[in-house]
Amino acid sequence: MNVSLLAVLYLFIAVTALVAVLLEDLLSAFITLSFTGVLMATVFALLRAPDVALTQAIINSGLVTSLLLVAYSQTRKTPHPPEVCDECPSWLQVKVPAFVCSVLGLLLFRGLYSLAGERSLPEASAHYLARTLEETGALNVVGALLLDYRAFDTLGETTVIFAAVSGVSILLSGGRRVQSGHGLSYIVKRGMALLTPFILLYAASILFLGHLTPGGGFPGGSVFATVAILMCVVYGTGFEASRISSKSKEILEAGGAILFVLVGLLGIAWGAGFLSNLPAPFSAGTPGSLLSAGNMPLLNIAVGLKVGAGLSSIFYAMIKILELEDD
Amino acid sequence: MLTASGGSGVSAMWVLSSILIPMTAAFVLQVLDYSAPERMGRWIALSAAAACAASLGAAAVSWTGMETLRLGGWSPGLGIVLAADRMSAIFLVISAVGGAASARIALFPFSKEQRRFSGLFFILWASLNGILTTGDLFNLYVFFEILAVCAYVLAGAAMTREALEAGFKYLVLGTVGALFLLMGVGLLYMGTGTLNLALLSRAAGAMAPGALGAAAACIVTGLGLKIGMFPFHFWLPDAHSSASTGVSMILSGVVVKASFYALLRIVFLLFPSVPDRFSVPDALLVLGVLSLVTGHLSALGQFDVKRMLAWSTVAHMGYLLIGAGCASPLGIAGALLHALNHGTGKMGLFLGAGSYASLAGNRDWRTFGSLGSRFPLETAAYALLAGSVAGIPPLAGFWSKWMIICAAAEKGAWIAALAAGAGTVLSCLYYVPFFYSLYGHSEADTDTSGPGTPFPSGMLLTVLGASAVLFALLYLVPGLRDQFLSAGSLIKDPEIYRQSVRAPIAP
Amino acid sequence: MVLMGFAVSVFLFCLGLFTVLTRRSAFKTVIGLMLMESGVLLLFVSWAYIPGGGPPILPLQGTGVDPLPHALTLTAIVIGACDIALAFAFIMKLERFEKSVDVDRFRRLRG
Amino acid sequence: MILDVLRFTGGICIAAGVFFSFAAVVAILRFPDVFTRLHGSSKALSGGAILILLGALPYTGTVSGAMKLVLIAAFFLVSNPMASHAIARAARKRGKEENGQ
Repeated sequence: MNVSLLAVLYLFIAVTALVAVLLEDLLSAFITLSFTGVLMATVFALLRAPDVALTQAIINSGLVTSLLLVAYSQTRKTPHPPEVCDECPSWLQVKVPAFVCSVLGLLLFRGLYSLAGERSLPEASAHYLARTLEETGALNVVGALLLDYRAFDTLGETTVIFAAVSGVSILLSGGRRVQSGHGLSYIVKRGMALLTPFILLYAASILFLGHLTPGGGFPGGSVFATVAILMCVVYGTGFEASRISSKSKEILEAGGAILFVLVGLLGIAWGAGFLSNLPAPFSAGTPGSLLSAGNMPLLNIAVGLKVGAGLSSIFYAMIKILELEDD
Repeated sequence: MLTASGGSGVSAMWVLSSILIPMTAAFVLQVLDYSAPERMGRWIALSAAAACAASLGAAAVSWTGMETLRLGGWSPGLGIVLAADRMSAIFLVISAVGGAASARIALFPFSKEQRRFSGLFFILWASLNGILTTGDLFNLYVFFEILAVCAYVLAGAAMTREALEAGFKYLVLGTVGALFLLMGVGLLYMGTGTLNLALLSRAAGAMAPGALGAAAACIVTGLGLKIGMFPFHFWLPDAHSSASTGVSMILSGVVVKASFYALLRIVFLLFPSVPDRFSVPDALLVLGVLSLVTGHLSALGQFDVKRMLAWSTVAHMGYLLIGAGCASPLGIAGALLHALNHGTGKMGLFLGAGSYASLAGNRDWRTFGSLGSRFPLETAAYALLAGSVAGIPPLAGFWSKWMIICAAAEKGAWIAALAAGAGTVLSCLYYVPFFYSLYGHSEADTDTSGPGTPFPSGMLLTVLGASAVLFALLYLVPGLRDQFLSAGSLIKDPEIYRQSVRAPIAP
Repeated sequence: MVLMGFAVSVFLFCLGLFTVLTRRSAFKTVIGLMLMESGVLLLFVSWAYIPGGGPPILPLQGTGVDPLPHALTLTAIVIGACDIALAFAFIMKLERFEKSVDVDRFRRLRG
Repeated sequence: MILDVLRFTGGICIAAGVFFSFAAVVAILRFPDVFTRLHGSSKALSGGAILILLGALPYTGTVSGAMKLVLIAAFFLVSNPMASHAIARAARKRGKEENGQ
C-alpha cells in the first residue's frame, strides 16, 4: 500500500471538494464534484474495497452526476442566485455556521482519534472472512453480506429505490416528453452501436458474478441504467422509450422486488426462516461456478432488475419538460 | 456447522409479517394496477386491513414477552434480528390504529392518480413497523431512510407551492439528520465491532468516552431532527400542515412517534443516565422543555388551524422528551401513554381540521363560524380530542401528562414540571378561541358548503373522540397502569433486552 | 494513515454541513448533502482498512480487510443516490413555481 | 532477461504517456477556445492513456490481466474520439446559434 499516493489522493479530494463549494459557476462545481467522486472511488480501490469502488464510480460519479446535469439543464433558464445572502449580516451567514461546523468537526475528530490505534478485525468480521464460503457458498464476502447475512438490509434498500422512483414520478407527473428523433451524429451512433454490446456484457458479468467477484445487483443494475441513459443521449429521447415503455419498466421494477420477497418466503416455506439461503435447501453448488451460493444469483437478478429499471425510470421522469397548467 | 437455527416459532412470524405485508402490498399493487385497475379500491382496502391486522398481531404477541426472530437464521452477531418487546407493542398499536385511520382518509375514495401514492403509503407503514421491531442499528437506519423518502414525497404530494417547499425543507433536513445518524452508527460500530442493539448495549460501556460522546451527539442530533426536537424543529410545522389531511394524520400521529421510539430505545440501551453527571437523558430533559415552550408559544399566534396543530405537535414531542429525560419508570411510562394519547388525539384533530377546512373552504379558523352548531356531535367529539391533547382533567391526555409531571417533580426537575403544567394553560389559550369561533362567534361567516352537506368522515372522528375518554382507563384502572409502569422499568433497565441475545456468534 | 482518512472524512462532512447551512442556491445545498455523504462513506471504508489486509474476496492471501463496513457503505451509496434524485425532483418542480432556485425564496412558510 | 527489457521499454512508454497527459493539461489551460483545447486534450489524452496502458502490460504478470489492459486500450480508441467528436459538434452548433441571434 502506497501511503504517499494515498496522501496525495486525500489532499486532492479535500481540495476538489472545497473548490466545488466555492465555485460560483454551478456547472463547473458539478464537474469538480464528479471528479471528487472519481478520486474517492480510487481511494476505495486502494483501501481494498473493490465493491465499494465500483459502486461509487458508477452511481455517485456517473449516475448522480448525470441526474445533476439533467436537473441543471432543466432549470438553467432561471438566473442562479448569488452565493450568499447580501443583506444579512456576515456573522450570521458565515461566522456562526463556520463556528458550529468547526466545533462539530473537532468533536468528531476527537472521538475518532480515541478509536484509532492498534486495529484488529472485530469478531464477527473475522467470522465472515473465515467462514463465508462454508456458510453461504459465495466467494465475494461483501456480496454474501449483502445478500445473505444482511439480506434484510438489501430488501430495505431496494424498497428505498422503489419509493424514490414512485416519489420522483409523483412529483414530476404532468410533464411531457419532447420527442427528439435526431440524437447525435452518425459517427457517435455507430460508435455507440459498437460499444453497446460490450457495455451490456460488462453489466451482465458484474450482475451475474456478484457472488464471486466484486459487483452484484447494485453496480450491475446501475450499468444497465447507464446504457439506457446513453441510448437516450445518443439516439434521442424517443429511442429507448419506444423499446422499453415506462409501463414495462415499472412492472420490471416491481417484479424485481416481488422476486426478492418470494425468494425470502421460500425460506419460510422450507421451515428455515425468512431469507435463509443454505439452511433452506438452496444448493451451494461448486464454489466459484456461476450457479453457486444458493439463492444469491437469484437475489442479484432481483436487485439488478429493480435498480436498472428504477434508476432509468428516474432519469426518464426527469428529462420530461415540466409544465404547469397555468403556464 | 452452519450457525442457523431457523425462525423461532409462529408468534415471531407476526412481527415479520407486520413489515412484510404492507411492503409486499405496495409492490403487488403496482403490478395489479395494470392487470385489474378497476378493482384497485378493493385491493387497497384489503391490504390496509391485512397490514392493520398484522401490526395488531405483532403488538399482541410482543406485549406478553420479548419476541425475537433471526432473519435468515443467522445468529445475532452475524445477521439481522427482529426484536419486539412491550414498548414496541405500544407503538405498534399506534402504528396499526394510525395507519388504518389515515389510510381510510388518504386513500379513499380511490382515484387513478393515487396509485403510486398508495404504494408509498404502504411502504411508509412497513417502514414504521420496521423501525419499531428491528434489533439492528444499521437496519434501523435503512428503515429510517425508507420512512423518510416516503414522508418527503407524501408531504409534498399535495403539489401546492407550500407543500413542495415544505417537502424540500423536510428532505434537506431529513437527509442531514439521516447522515448524522449514519455517522453515529459508524462510530458505534468502530468502537464495539457489532451492530446488534443488544450486543452494542453490553459493549458500549467499554468504548472510549470521547467516541461514545461523539456517537451520542450524532445520534441525538440525527433523531432530534426527525422528531422535531427544539433547535431542529422548524421544518415540522411546514411539513405537517401543508400535506393533505390523511398524510398530516400519519405524519403527526405516527411518524414522529416512531422516531421517538428509536430515540428512547437507543438512549436507554446505549447512553443510560449516570447519577451525578450530565448525561444524555438530562440533555433530552432540557431540550424537551425548550421544545415544549417553543411549540406552545408559536401555536398561540396561528390562525391556520393545521399549522396551529402542527406547532402543538412540537410541544407534545417536548412532553415525550421530558418524560424520557426523567429516566424513571414513571416518566417513561408517562411518555409511552402520552405517545398513545397524543397519537390518537392529534390524528383526530387533524382529521376534524381537514373536514372543517373543506366545509369552510379555507383553513383559517376565524372563518369557521356556525360549523359548530351545525354539527354538534362531531364538534363535541372534536372538543373531547382537543381537551385530551391539551390535558383537561378527566380526559385521557391529562393522566399521561400527570404522570410526566409527577416524574419530573420526583426527579427534582421543577422547571420541567412547571413548564409541563403551564403547557395545559397555554394550550387552552389557543383552543378556547378556536372553539369560540366554531360556535358562531366568528368575524366572518364564509360557509361555502350547501346546507345538506354531511360532515366529512364524521364517524371516524366520533370514534377517535370516544377514544379520548376511554384511554383515560389506561391510567385509572390500576392493573393497566401497572402494565405501563412495568414497560417503563423494562426500558429504564433493559436487562431483558440485553439478555435476549445469548449466542452472539456461535450457534 | 487511518487518521488521515478520518481527518479528510470529518473535513468533508463538516464542509458539506457548512454548505447546506450557508449557500443560497438549492443546487449548492444538494452538493453539500453529497459531500456530507461522501464524508461518511470515506470514514467507513478508511476504518475498514487493516494494514496488510487483502480485498474481501475469497480465497484470501493472508488476512483480509473488514468486509462489513463495505457492505454498509454500498447500502448507504444507493440510499444517498435516491435521496439526491428526489431532491432534484423537488428543485425542478419548485423552480416552475418560483422561477428561482434560491433557497432564501423557499422560505415563505414562517412562524 | 527478456522480461527486464520489456519492463524497461514499458517504463519508457509510461514516462512518454505521462508527458502526453501533462501536455494535454497544458493545452486545456493555455489554448484559447473550445476547438483548440479539444484538439489538444483528445489527441494527447488518448495517446497518453494508451501509452500508459501499454507500458503497464509487462508488469501485469498474467495473460488475463494483460488482455484486460488491451481491451481497455481498445475502448479508449473507440470512445475518446467519439466523445471529442460529439463535444466539437455541440460546440459548433452552440456557436452557430449564438452567431445567428
